[in-house]
Amino acid sequence: MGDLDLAAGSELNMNLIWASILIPVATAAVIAVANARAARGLAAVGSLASLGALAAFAWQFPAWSTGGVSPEPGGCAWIASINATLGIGFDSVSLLLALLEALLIPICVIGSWSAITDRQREYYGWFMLLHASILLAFAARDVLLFYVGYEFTLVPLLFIIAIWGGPERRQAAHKLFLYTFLGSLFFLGSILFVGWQHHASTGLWSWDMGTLSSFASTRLPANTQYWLFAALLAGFAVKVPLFPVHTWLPLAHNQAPTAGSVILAGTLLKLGTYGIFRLALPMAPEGGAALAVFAAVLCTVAVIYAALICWVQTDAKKLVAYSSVSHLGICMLGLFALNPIGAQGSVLYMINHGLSTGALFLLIGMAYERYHVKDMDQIGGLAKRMPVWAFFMVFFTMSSIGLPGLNGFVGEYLCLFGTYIATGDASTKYPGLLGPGFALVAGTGLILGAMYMLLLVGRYVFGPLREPKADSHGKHGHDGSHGHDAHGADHGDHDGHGDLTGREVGLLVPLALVCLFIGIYPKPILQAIGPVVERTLAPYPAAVERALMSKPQATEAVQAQAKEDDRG
Amino acid sequence: MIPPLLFAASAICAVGLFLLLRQPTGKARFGATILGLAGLAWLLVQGVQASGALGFDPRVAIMSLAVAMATAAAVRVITTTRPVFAALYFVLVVVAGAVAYLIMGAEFMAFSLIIVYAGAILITYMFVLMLAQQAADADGPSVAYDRVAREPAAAVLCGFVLLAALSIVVSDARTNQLPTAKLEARANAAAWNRMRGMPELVQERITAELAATGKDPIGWSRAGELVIAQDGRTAMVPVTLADGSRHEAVLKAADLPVNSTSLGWELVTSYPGSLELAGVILLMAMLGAVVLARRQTDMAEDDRRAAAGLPRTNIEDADLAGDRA
Amino acid sequence: MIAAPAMLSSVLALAEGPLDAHAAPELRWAGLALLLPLASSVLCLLCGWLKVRSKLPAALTIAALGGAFATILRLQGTVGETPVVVNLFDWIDLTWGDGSRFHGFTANVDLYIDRLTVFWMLFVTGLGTLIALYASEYMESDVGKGYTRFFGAVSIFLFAMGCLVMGGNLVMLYLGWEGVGLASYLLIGYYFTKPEAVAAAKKAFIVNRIGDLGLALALFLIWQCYGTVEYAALWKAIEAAPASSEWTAQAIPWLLMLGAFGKSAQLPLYVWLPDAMEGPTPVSALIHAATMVTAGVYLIARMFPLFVVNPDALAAVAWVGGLTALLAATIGMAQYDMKRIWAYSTISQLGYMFLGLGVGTTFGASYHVFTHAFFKALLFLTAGAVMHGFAGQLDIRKLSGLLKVPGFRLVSVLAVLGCFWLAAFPFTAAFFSKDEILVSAFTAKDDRVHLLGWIGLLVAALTAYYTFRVCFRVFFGPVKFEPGHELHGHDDHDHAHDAHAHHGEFHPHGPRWAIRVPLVLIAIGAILAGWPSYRTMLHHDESNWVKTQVAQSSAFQGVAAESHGSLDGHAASSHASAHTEDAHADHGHLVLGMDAHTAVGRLGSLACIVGILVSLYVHLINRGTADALRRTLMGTVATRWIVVGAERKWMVDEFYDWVIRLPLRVIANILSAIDELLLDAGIVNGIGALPAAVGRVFRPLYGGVVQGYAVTMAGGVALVAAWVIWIWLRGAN
Amino acid sequence: MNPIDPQLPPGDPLVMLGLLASAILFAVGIVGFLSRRNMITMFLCTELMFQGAGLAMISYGRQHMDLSGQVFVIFILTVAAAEAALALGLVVLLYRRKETLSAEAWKELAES
Repeated sequence: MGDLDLAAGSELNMNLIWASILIPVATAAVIAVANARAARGLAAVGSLASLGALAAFAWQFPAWSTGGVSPEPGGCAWIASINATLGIGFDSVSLLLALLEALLIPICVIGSWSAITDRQREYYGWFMLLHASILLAFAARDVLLFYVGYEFTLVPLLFIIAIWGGPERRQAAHKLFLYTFLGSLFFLGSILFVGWQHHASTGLWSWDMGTLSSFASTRLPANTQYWLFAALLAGFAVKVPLFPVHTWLPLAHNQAPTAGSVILAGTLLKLGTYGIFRLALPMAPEGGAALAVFAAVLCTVAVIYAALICWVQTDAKKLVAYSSVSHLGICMLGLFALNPIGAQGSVLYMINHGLSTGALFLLIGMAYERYHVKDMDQIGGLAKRMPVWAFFMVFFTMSSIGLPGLNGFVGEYLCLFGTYIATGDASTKYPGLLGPGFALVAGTGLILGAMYMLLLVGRYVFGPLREPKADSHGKHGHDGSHGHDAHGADHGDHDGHGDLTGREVGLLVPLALVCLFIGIYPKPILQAIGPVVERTLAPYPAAVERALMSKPQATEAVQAQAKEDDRG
Repeated sequence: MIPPLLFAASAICAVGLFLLLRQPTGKARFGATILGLAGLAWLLVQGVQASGALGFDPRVAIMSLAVAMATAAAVRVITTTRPVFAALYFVLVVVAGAVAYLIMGAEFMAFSLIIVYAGAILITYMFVLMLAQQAADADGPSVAYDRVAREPAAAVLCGFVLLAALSIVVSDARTNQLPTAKLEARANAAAWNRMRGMPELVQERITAELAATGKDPIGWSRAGELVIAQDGRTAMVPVTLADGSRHEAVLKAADLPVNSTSLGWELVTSYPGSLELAGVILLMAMLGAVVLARRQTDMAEDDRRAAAGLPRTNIEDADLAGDRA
Repeated sequence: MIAAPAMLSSVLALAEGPLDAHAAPELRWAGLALLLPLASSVLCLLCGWLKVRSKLPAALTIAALGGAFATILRLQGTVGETPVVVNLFDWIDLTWGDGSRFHGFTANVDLYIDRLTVFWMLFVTGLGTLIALYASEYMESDVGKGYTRFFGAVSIFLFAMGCLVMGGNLVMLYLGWEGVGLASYLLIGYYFTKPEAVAAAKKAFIVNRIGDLGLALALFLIWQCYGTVEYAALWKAIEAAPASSEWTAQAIPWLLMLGAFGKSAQLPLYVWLPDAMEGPTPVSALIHAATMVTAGVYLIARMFPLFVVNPDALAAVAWVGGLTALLAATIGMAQYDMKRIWAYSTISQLGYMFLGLGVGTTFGASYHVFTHAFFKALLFLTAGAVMHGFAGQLDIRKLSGLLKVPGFRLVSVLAVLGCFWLAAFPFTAAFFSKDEILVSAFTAKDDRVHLLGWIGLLVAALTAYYTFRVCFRVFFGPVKFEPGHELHGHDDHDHAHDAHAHHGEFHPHGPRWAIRVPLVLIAIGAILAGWPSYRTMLHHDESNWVKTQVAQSSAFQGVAAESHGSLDGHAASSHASAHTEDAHADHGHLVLGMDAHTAVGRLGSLACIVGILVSLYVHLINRGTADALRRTLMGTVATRWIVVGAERKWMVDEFYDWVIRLPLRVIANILSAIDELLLDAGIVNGIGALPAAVGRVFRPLYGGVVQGYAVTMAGGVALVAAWVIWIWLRGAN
Repeated sequence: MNPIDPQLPPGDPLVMLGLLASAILFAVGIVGFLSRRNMITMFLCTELMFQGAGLAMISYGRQHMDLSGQVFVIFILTVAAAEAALALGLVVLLYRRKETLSAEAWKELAES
């Protein structure tokens, strides 16, 4: 179509993106003056509207297969003095993650209807703001804007955890905030450094991701890139979280309200992985090549370490929280394989993890609403009471341990595959630094994953029915063999202990469908991810070659190359 | 003056003051006083030396005495444990300060200082002390809680680091000062200009001068503006005498307006706004003092309203716990 | 990006020979074999949703499986000698660079259909249908409770098995591999309120996962060595590139082996199968005896081209198989639970199959899989019928003379029949298949495996013994029985409850048609399974149907070079066995001075009959002797370990617990402590506490007393003053 | 002339003494304010500091032969008077609340 139409289209797209970001903000504003009763409804409507806007954008997204960015970078000035813009735009990777976010938020909101009873207005208001800031972070093409979105997520989350969380919520919230904030200072520092370097060498201020990436990857000397990558990695590793800076996560997950955990696992952690994928890797290929092994070692350790810890947890929610650490270890490992298979798997894994782990948190929260116990020593065998819940539990467990045919498999498998073939030989066009050893060690994560996840299912879902003695139905507890000869048929529609309500099922079904779709027909998503990944990894084969020769690019060489770029 | 010596002197003063603050008794107290005074003396001597004054000057001696007195009294103010004595010593400080003012040629300020402080403020303090001391009277004139100074070390440290710094600044004071001659010239110019604004004073001075020079002091009239001489020490005013003859009346420094006059003139001509502000401040202070010192009674809101002749409301007292006295 | 089909055809362009698959989009209907079970599983899910309280799910499943069976039958008629590849839809299709070899990873949902596939799917779907029919009655007490769940899982299983067998690439195979794992997890854990059942299910899944890891890694390696994971292209690549000696190529068979051993319950990963008997009996019959556990055999047969180039791997397979057969047989001799005995016999028979694979006769192995599927299903189903009738009683010491119990005659007769098959009684189907394996063991070129022939014979004797131990104990002798207490190992079993509640004494109730019909059909199948061999034996027609099926697949590729002398794997099978004879002649391989076939035939029959006679005496004629023997063995320290070991299953589970699980748990606890105490509480919180510590120093200043704040202020002033002094001094000198 | 550095004009010892005295008074005032508990004494100490300031004004005024110094002393007096009035009012108020003049009786400034 003609340029004019294209321009018009991009204009429309731009508006759609802003709509999806601003609708939640407006909703929050309305909620602030609405009454508690209306707040939940408003929040649901607002989040759904935002989802609709984003979906409409995705529907006419022109760059699904090209890997390009749409709408074109650029945007109205924001901080004119340093030429920071409100530049937003999606490429397929960020759009997929944003869609995941937009899909999860309504689920979180509606899922909180029964869980949150006090101070509902603040709650839903904060949630809307959280949504807006996450979307902003994914949509931003301007690193400063990205930083704003990235950081602002902490504020709503802080309140959500600190007000509606569990018994140790204060500590959890403080730790979450301080820890991740500390991390993102590294990130801020390094992007400011890059921007300043850009200004120093070109005399222009620019904060556009593409510009800065191309600038940093070509102009900065190797050792600078090394430190740049190290700083960015340090910044994002906290958010991911990578071993050993993961300790804020279990606490936060364990104390957060259900919806908080869902969104935390679903998309907030992805901000870290997305940051590494979007900023760290493209900006500093030399550094990435030099540090890939180090990072991969961390990931591999995380896989085993967290998996083993999961295995001895008795708190269901904590178990799933630690499993996030393990899973994201595999995800990052695939990214640091530095070849398309691993990277595509990694990006897909981000989405899968958001879906399945988010759903698991949702399910645990639903059981928690009924029993107010998460400790598997006190509660178990709930399949007897809640067969539908049990079905979904098993379903998402299988998706989370990577059962083929469900979403988890494709991503996990491709991550390991990419790691495996990331050996020095260039026959795959993408020489790597990891190789079979890493894949083997991380692969044991599959076994361990099955071990702890089936432990969760075996104790929490299956086994003899164990209910907390405290509640009025204690007489059924602790003796499966009786408990339900009486109640076997009617699945305990006792007050509060009934099976999932229609609302809850309605929340889970979409997630399950998406999981199935990705598992059965991942091709469109992989095709969408592919070009972006190749674009991101473009500078890597050369860099990895240099790293293999352990002869990082000399400064002057870079300068010379820069000269040529200037001429050409 | 040499800073290290200054610091040494300040340090000695500090130690002395510290010892005094720690409320030692008998000899120790005496020794501390001696130490403090010695440090003070050294400080003053350095000051005098630094000013480069040669030979003996009674004014300097008196000034030194006044300063010493003020300092000693100030120390007593903060070392005595009896507020009443503190207040009295403060009077002493004020008096000594006034002496210093006098010697430095600020007569008006000296006397207003005495009047305002010793006469007004200190009396207020006394009244407050009487109001507030019943409790203290039980256990003697010195109140229990203030028998021992609080963190004297920290206090003295802060104070005397500051003193050292100040003394340095003081010692620096003259480096950016104009040569005395220029200063005098400027000052005289300013004074004569001020005098220009006071025609009847000029009239009077001319009359006196005519009389002094044996001319006819009656029936003369001014024939021109007051002209300042080159050196600025004198000024000429052309006058036409009664007999029509012209004459240059010469006014000398002694004819300049006295301190209070020129001060008042300066005040109303150069600082009228500030003057107004000062008035406002005083007014506000008065009102504030009235409001603060008003005895508030514990009455339920309703009772207050009743007392004020307003209709009663049915507001719970709990709501008003806040604005109870 | 180059789409997968294009890529495939580009590979196929330079292909010739019987192994060259050609894309056959017209055969898309073959996908029904996968689609129907999937559909029925979805429908079962819906039934569960709608709380259907009838046998509808069973009907749906049976219909779907029957449809799948029909599809396979039609396929059998259609598929020729050359494999065909049917692309259903694209699944994983990554390309980069120019998308050529090593620049792309393609794993689509394809079907790779050759005779081997069809052969396998035939008995999988056939038995699946029959056993589903059986289960429709067997599980009826669960109608409205677990019924839908059960049949849904069965459907999932058959779908996954279909993917495993018919999948066109290794990722599809992996999909099926894990899918059957899921199904068996769900079905073993069917009675999910029983802790043992849940534990068994978990064990099965995890042990399988170990094998799956091997399979996955092998898959990676295959891609790395040959640039593709699709069979059609892979065979070409293997043919193109002769056996490379670098470790990657060498490691592939070993990793595949790991996967196969996990799924087919071989040493050292067999421990999950006996526990898997916690599941309902039809499940044990279908999944843990007939079909799923043979997936390992299928894998190795399918991947045989990768094995033939690696004699060491083959020898390892053979030895593992042989030893597993022996070990399982010894354990089976000392068990009392009927289902467990059959479980160990399954392991033992699977050992036979791997032995066969190891000595290079994929035909023998597949043939044994085929025969074994029938008679083992028969045995399990009869056991299930007994269990069903006697309220879960399975202890062979508490059941006797069922032949005379009204309502159980048919079942008993069929069971005895099955026992003859399992014991490989001469001229039963199993006899021929076992014979094939043992002959190859004796005549294999690789001298390292000849000993296995004798071991195989020994195992044959043991098998005959413990098989008829069960047979004589349970079905012959005086009628006496006591009902089980476990009530189908399942507390939801209402009618069993009633049985206890209402009338104290127990009436065994015989099975109805839905159980009898499948039993009879399977028995007929078991008899007919021997048909090809009968033909071969009677009028020396060498065209053995099974061999044809197997020969025209990758399973025979390169078999020539390795085990059958000059046998040309690509030639028609009639030559094949002819050449086999020559091969024996060439080797001059005489066992006890006789031709291998005759010798093995006689020895096998001898072993079988000896075993039967022994157990006839010990367990029927004079039942006391067994206990007497046991007592004598227990009596002397030198020999008691035999009994204890055999009865305690040689302590393998305990060994694993102590050597693997326990240390792992300890480590895990340590790590967890490290994470919470050192990392989090120690380092992180420690760093977090630093500012607080600094603050605590100045805290007294801010106690609220005016002077505190004053001191701060004055201190600030003093600092500024000190700074002034410093400046002055610097200026001064 | 000036014995220490001749290029400086001869200073006025009175000015020097006055400045020193002002510094000392100010310092002593601070020390007192920090070290006494009695609120009245503390206010007296602030008055001491005022004294120091005033003296400095006068001295500088003399040094520069300018009247502004003295004018400012007037303002200082004003402020001092206002401060005294308000402060003493406060003291009385506080004394009524707690029946003591000790500043340490008041800790409401502490956060938490």
